[in-house]
Amino acid sequence: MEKIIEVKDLTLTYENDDKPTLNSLNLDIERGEIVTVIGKSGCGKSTLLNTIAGYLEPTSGEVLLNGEPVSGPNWKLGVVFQNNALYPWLNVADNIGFGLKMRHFDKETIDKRVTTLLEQVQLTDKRKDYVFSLSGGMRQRVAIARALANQPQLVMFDESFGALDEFTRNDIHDVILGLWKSLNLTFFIITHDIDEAIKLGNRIMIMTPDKTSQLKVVQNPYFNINSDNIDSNYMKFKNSILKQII
Amino acid sequence: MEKIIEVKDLTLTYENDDKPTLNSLNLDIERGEIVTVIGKSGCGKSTLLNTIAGYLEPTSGEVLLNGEPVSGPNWKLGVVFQNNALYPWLNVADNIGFGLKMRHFDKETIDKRVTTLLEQVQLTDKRKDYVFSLSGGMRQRVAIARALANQPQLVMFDESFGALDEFTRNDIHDVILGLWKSLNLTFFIITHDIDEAIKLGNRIMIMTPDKTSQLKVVQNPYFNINSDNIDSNYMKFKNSILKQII
Amino acid sequence: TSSTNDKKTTEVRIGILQVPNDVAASRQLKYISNYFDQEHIKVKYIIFDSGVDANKALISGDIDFATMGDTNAVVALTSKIDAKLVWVNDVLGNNEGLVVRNGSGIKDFDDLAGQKIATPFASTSHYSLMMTLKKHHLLNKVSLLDMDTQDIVAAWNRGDISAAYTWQPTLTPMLKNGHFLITSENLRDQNRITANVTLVRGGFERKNPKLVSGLLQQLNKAHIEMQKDPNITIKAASKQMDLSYSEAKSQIGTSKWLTSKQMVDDKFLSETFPEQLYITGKFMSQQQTIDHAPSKKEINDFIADKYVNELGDD
Amino acid sequence: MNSKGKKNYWLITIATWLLIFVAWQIATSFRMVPEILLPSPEKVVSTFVKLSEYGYNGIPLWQHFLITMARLLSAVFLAIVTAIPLGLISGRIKIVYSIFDSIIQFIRPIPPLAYYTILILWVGIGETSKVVLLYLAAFAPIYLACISGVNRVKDDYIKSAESLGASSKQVFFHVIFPSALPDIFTGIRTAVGMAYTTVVAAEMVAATYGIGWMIINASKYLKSDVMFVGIIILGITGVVLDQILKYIERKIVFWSGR
Amino acid sequence: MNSKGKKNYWLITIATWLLIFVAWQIATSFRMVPEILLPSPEKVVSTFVKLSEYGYNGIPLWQHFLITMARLLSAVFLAIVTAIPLGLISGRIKIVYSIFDSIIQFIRPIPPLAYYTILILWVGIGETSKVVLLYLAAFAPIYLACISGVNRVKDDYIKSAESLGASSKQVFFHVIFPSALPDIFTGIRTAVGMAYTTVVAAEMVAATYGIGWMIINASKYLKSDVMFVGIIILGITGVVLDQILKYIERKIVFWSGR
Ligand SMILES: Nc1ncnc2c1ncn2[C@@H]1O[C@H](COP(=O)(O)OP(=O)(O)OP(=O)(O)O)[C@@H](O)[C@H]1O
Ligand SMILES: Nc1ncnc2c1ncn2[C@@H]1O[C@H](COP(=O)(O)OP(=O)(O)OP(=O)(O)O)[C@@H](O)[C@H]1O
Ligand SMILES: [Mg+2]
Ligand SMILES: [Mg+2]
Repeated sequence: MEKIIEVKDLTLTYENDDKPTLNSLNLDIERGEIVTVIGKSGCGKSTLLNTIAGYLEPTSGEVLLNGEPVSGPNWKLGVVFQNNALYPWLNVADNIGFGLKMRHFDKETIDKRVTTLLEQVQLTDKRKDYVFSLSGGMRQRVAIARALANQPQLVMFDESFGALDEFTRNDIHDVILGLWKSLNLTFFIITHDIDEAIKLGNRIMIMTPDKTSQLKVVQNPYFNINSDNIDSNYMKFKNSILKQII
Repeated sequence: MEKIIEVKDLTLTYENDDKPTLNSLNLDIERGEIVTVIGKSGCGKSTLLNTIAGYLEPTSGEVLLNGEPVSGPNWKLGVVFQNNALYPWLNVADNIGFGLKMRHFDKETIDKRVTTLLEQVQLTDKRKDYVFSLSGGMRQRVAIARALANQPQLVMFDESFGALDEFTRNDIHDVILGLWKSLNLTFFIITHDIDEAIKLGNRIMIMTPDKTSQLKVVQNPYFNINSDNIDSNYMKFKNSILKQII
Repeated sequence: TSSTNDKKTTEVRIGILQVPNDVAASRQLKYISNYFDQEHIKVKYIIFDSGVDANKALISGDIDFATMGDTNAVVALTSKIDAKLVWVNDVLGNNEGLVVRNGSGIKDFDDLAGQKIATPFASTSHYSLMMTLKKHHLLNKVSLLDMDTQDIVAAWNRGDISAAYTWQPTLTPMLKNGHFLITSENLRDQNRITANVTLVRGGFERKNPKLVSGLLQQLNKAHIEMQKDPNITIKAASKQMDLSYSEAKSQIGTSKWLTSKQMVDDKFLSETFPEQLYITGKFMSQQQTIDHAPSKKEINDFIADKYVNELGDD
Repeated sequence: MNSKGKKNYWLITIATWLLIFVAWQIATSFRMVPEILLPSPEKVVSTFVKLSEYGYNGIPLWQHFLITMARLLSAVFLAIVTAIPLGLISGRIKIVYSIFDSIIQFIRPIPPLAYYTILILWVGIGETSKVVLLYLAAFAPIYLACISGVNRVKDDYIKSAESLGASSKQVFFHVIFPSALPDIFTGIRTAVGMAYTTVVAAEMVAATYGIGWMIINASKYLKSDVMFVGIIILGITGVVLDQILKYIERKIVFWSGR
Repeated sequence: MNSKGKKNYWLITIATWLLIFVAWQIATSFRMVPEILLPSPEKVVSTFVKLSEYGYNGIPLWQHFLITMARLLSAVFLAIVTAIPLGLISGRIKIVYSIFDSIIQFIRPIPPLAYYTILILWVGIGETSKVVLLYLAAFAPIYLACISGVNRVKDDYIKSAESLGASSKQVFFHVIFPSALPDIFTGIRTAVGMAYTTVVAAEMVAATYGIGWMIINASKYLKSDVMFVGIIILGITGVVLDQILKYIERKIVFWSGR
């Protein structure tokens, strides 16, 4: 499989901090997979994402995107934040088209791509609405569409669904998996919900606060499974992950 | 069993609203039980809690506490909110002792009871700390201790744990169940997490937005069960609840 | 206030202008303090920048006496302030005048047309300027600027204005690169008199006529002294105002300090000056600066000349 | 707060004003206070009518009003076009901030009247000094609001834009500026308030028209009726101005607070 | 914002001030501007020393300073003790709000100088009118801050207190008041700023001491050195005052913003 991201011996120490938050960390992300990351609060999940996305410069080691070092934020790496960071002064269509506009695409191309994305996230009728009139779930769908508009190589989510209630979250999971299947996308999803990590991840990465150098990667038998078909081992599997986290 | 709360034909219509939010609703809460309430956002869970707690006056019907109508907020009905509503200008001990102070208990009694509560929620060493220095989980424990200080007949939680991450939430669940067992308390817990509703509720109440008059009450075989012992039917049970909600 | 009703007056409050006048001289010469000490009354002086503020203080009852230009006295009269005019401190001379900048091309009054002329509104200078402009049919041909004296100097220095009607000490620096077109002394000669006067608050006057006489007697002493030997008086006034002798002398200029005897003998306070106030009032009301022209009767009621008449016998 | 029973509270407000008016009428009709301290309502109204018809000092009342507004608004306009760029850049670039902030913090609290004479010495008695005085009063609020606006821009907004391919310049114009707009508007409203408070001071020197000048001039002749008319005009204008600004604010930063 | 490489930015601030000082020095040394427009730094310093030693108009400089501060602080004190109760009650009780709010909204924007004469006619030329003028400038900011503070009290704070057995009175004193405190402090800081801006105006009429009076008086004699000393004193005091208030604020409402 083709490697999109290679994280090599990545160490990140924050300024004024004595101990590194990430310590010689290694990780590959391959095209078409969904990696979910789970770990306790403060273990360094966001730090890892920020480094891959180019917001933070590695103290040592490197992050490669298609073999090239990441030297800063890049439209090829999309990010969706927890509070979706949609721009309230723009309507839904303009939010989704924001990246394309910044990259000087012409109006027609933008319009066309926005229309397609609106269909894909089922928000065609909200095109001209402003963000404040949308529900939490709709906002997340707009944020996802915005991140996809640039057709990035990898889309990363930083606990993007944590603020949604369980039912809305389920809907978003379906949107994510639907897009993944139809568009052959690659996702990197940080979560603190084990069920979510299991449901969405081809691979589940467990991050522990003390020895972050060792990412435990778990192959996930329950990926994308219909919840009616879950067997009695599901709870055991879930518990085994829970125990590794603590 | 002794009925603490009787909700009789409760109808509540908000001002400027044409349809009632709660419609001829009936519900009893017995001493020593934990009732968990689950339902979609906007179905009226908080409205029900606000009416039981005396913050809202029923449009028709009534809420009885020990056979007497509830005519306003009352120290016998404790409430814990999502954002814990702890007072940032008071330290942990003063927050917990707030209700007793308002009710003119003497300083010694307050001190003694606060000390006991701090032990029960395992925060003895945080006595003099201010709320802003505590983690989310600790804050919720202080909020629970504060609600218990008055030794209320019923303690109600309105999505109190929704903002906590899964691991902290598990800890709080243990605190809740621990207190329930040792002090023989009665709880009324609103949640939008089905696992939480199953874990914490002797009885699970399902609220649907359209016909709120009919509360579906489900007997819960998995109450307080150790997650290692969960059988293959758990997921089926969970799914059956999920389907009733939608 | 300290002088209400039955209580004995224990303090007298005098509103003063910061100029070397009779009040300054009699203060320095201890005439005033000696008199009031002997009456067991404290004297408090309150400085006002203009009669405008002094009038406000008379209304609010914060002062008992106030010295001001006669135009402000007319304002006090027409605003029905409970006060009486009891004294003429000085009849203005060349210590007020219209200065024009050298080299500004203004040689005669007609050259003023189209110019900016500054003056402190509501002052005697303002009135004198307006009278002059009217006489030369320039009233609507110049733009008048209402400025305090310090701002006039600033504007003059910057060259923002090339003419101003104002008084000493402001005139001195302006005369360095300017000259008089007309002074209040010229106007006086043309029978357009302006003067600084003292008003007494009605409530005080009715209750303490003796104190009014007493104070005027002290001021009159300075006037007599001034006419006998100006040097002593000017020196005293200069010392009081923290000025050099020559500064004080030029600030006093040709203003006249009439003694009570002169005021009586020349019928100054009973005829000449009321007539001037009448003209002033009429002019000001034409200018709509006051809402009605005071009648001769109003003016006669306003001027309480009995005190000067008593003193005049001395 | 109390959702049970909403009364028509504006009736109480109207009643309050009626009460004030009646008390004023009574106090003046029965000569309880001298005319000069408190002119009667009729007198104030008739003075207003007179001023509107014949003007004050030969200049119609509405011209006094317009010139005052013109001074105010041109000063605020100048403050807006200078303080917003400087404030936004200061908020973003620490060096610029270090250069300007302490100077502005130093000048800000100084009462305008304290330096008015110096200002006149520097720029003269014409319109310039008046507008500059108002400008100085209006500058700091906008500048400070911009800085706090920039500092409050959500980090995620900037990060998102960067990941979507925006350059630094694009981030500045397409994210930072609109993000800070609600704060900027609050700043502009404060600035108008500050300049408005200074309007009378500005017209105290060498003016011959303007509502502020009219009040000052009337006070020299103790015309309390004119002063009352002027004060009431300033009061009403102040309220109206703020409402207009609030309206514009709601239209432009419609998303704010939602 | 930028976490890479933090420079010592205060060095830039110091450099800026040094530059201003040097420019000032050069401009005056080479007589590029007349002394009266811009007195030289030495002159300002020596005037300051002279004023400190011999005083202005016979009164020591520190006494001028203290009297101004005394006027300012007593006005602010009066505003605090009256505006806080009225504001909190207005925020809580709609009827009280309906009575007072529109009056205060009407008076608030009126420039203090506009009504100073009326005020003097009413309460005289003594300390009262000066303090009342400053008081009126300080009142509205505190009042408005209290109302917005009360309106922003989290509903859950009040509900919790009620469920914990607090009476309405207890809710007011133990929940609403402390909740609104951070806003009240912001209001007090604004109020001090507003009153401070008015300090020179207040000392313009019939004063014989005070820094504001000193500046006005010096301006009559075009003593620009004294004016500069006064202006610099007002500038520094303004900054120090705000810092002191911020310090007190941090101590008292230590929880705010955390
Ligand atoms: N800008 C920063 N400067 C210094 N330390 C930081 C910074 N950001 C985060 N940290 C620290 O680094 C550690 C990891 O933080 P990080 O935000 O990556 O955790 P996380 O796993 O995303 O937690 P959460 O689940 O709460 O989001 C924490 O101890 C945090 O305090
Ligand atoms: N104060 C109010 N006035 C009018 N309508 C209200 C009010 N509060 C809530 N509602 C409406 O009543 C319905 C029920 O609201 P409620 O807050 O009880 O729902 P909920 O089940 O608690 O939702 P959530 O899970 O989002 O907290 C919603 O449609 C809501 O819009
Ligand atoms: Mg994180
Ligand atoms: Mg709710």
